[in-house]
Amino acid sequence: MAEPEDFEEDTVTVGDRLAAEALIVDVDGFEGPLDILLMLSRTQKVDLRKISVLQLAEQYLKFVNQAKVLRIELAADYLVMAAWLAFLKSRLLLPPDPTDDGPTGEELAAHLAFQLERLQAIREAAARLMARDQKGRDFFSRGIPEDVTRLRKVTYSATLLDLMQAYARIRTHDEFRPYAMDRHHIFTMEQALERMRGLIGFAGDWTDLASYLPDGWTVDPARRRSATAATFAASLELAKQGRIELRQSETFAPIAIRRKEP
Amino acid sequence: MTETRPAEKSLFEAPPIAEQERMVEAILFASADPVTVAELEARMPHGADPAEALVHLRKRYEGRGVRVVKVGDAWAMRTAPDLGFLMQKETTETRKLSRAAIETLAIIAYHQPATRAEIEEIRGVAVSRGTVDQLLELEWIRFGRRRMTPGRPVTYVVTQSFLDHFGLESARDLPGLKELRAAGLLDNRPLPGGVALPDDEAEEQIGQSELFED
Amino acid sequence: MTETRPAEKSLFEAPPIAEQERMVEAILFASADPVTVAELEARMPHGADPAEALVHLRKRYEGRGVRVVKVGDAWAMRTAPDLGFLMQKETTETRKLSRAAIETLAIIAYHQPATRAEIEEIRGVAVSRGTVDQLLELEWIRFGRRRMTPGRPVTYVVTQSFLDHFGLESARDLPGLKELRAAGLLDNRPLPGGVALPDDEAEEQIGQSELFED
Repeated sequence: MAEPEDFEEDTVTVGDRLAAEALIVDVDGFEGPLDILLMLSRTQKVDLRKISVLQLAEQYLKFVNQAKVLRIELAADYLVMAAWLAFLKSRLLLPPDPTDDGPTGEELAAHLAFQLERLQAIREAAARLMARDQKGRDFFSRGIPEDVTRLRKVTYSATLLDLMQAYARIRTHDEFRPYAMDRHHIFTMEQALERMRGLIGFAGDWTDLASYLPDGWTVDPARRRSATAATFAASLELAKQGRIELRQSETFAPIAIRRKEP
Repeated sequence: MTETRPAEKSLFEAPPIAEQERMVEAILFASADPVTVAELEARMPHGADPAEALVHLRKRYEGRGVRVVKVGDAWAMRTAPDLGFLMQKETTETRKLSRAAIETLAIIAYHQPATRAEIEEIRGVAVSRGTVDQLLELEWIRFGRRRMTPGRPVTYVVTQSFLDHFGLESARDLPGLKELRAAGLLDNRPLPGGVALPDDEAEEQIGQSELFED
Repeated sequence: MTETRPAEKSLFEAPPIAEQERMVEAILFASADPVTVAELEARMPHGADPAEALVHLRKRYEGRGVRVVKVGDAWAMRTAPDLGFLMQKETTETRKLSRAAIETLAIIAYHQPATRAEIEEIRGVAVSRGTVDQLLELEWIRFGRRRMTPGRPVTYVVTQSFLDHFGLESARDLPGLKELRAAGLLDNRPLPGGVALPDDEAEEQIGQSELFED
């Protein structure tokens, strides 16, 4: 953002300040930074094509600074615009760097002026459009359509919105399915516990824990990982309960379990 | 005071009869119900004589495709009875498509070519025969190529009539989920961790899945 | 056999143009929505020339309380706008459009086909939820062809209902369109030094010239 000396009060007339304060109070009523810039540009009272972008940048930076003083939270895009305008200002004020092949300050300024002019023009066009005679207000269609009722043919209608909403309804419903579908590849500790409780009765001797993985869970890597983790957790639980003993000869060696005689 | 009189008077002076005739014409055309002379008088400028305007208007429409007719003690405009045969289109009754039908249609439009099994998988319920028949009869869907998978199932695609009805140039112009959401046509419900749908991946090769991921 | 020939022939002989004019009058009169020439042709007897009948009919209704107006490639009868003051009873309360919706509509109309990104670029703010929704629901805009640029974004164009509502014969008749074009304000001018999108520019030109073709 620009340096504080840009905002010295003595360069500001009372009228400017009042205008800026009114702007800030109204900030919710504006539709983004471009809207504010267009509004500020009107205070220059010149044709938009002759607007001083440098002056406009200063007006905007002043506005943002005053919002800060008044502790008004500005949305991020207002601050992004402020940063960009500060950059533009430096480009306009400093002599061009011959090694920089980026756009010149003048080019950037011309583009901003174009954007403002374009927004202003579309607003005027919108106003002219809405000022036209409108159906149902200035002119009217037939009050009794479908006048003659002789043949009756049923047609079915549906609008594009119906179609899209129907699709969205099904698909969003679908998006929640993976929650349930994912269980498909997850072997829970409860399942593992239940399975091992039934099997440890036969584990009189040391047996590799891996042999306790359920059928169908040993090939697919994701499933094997889940089943191994669950079975291991279940074996810890059973060891804690004093029902089995665990043994591992060295780090990363297979884990073996054995029924603990009561 | 006296000076303003003439101006006031002219303000309330009835418009020329030709103008009154235009007014009656416009009112009768736009009204949903027949209009009485008293009602016309109430709506027209002060001093107007709708009864006389009606006489002129009625004469003007003699022998035309439209007539000015008396209905009880009110007036209305109606198409000439001898042209009733042209009015078939005005007598069609439109009904809303059932939810099952619109969902089936939406799935076909977004996933075409789609088999019945695919429709059922996406909707999560069986598709009744009547639903597909209705869409075929409406000429919104037609049979596509058979799928080269076991059983060689029939596929469905949407038709030109479908595109015409829904004002689309191609089914590919239908917005995807992301775009529906961006356009606010869809509740912004959070995706569960952005889990990729396996269906979507499979479609990548055949259908219009670029509509969903971009 | 030979005796029936003349009867058969007369069956397929088009009715006199005055009669065709009556038919067109009756059909347009009965319908609240605009009717295309193709539709008129389909409904009228074989060999009829609705386009010519329309020329006569339009002339006949000049200056009347009801007018024959062109809406895109269709025709409709509408009351004369200067008589709107008589119609308070018929006036339909139109939903007040937000400023955002009005501007979005104008951008789509003047720039069509327009993408969401273009609307946002011109307005300088995101298109809020519900704005496009509302315009779609009013059937004033519809989806156009997807733009052939990265991401293949959906485009929006205005509809026949839009033209009908604002009494426009075509999108070319939008107020001030020529001036805007001449001033270069409909050009898609990228930010200097920003990423140039040559495809986008080419597309833009096609889109705008389309407005001036048909």
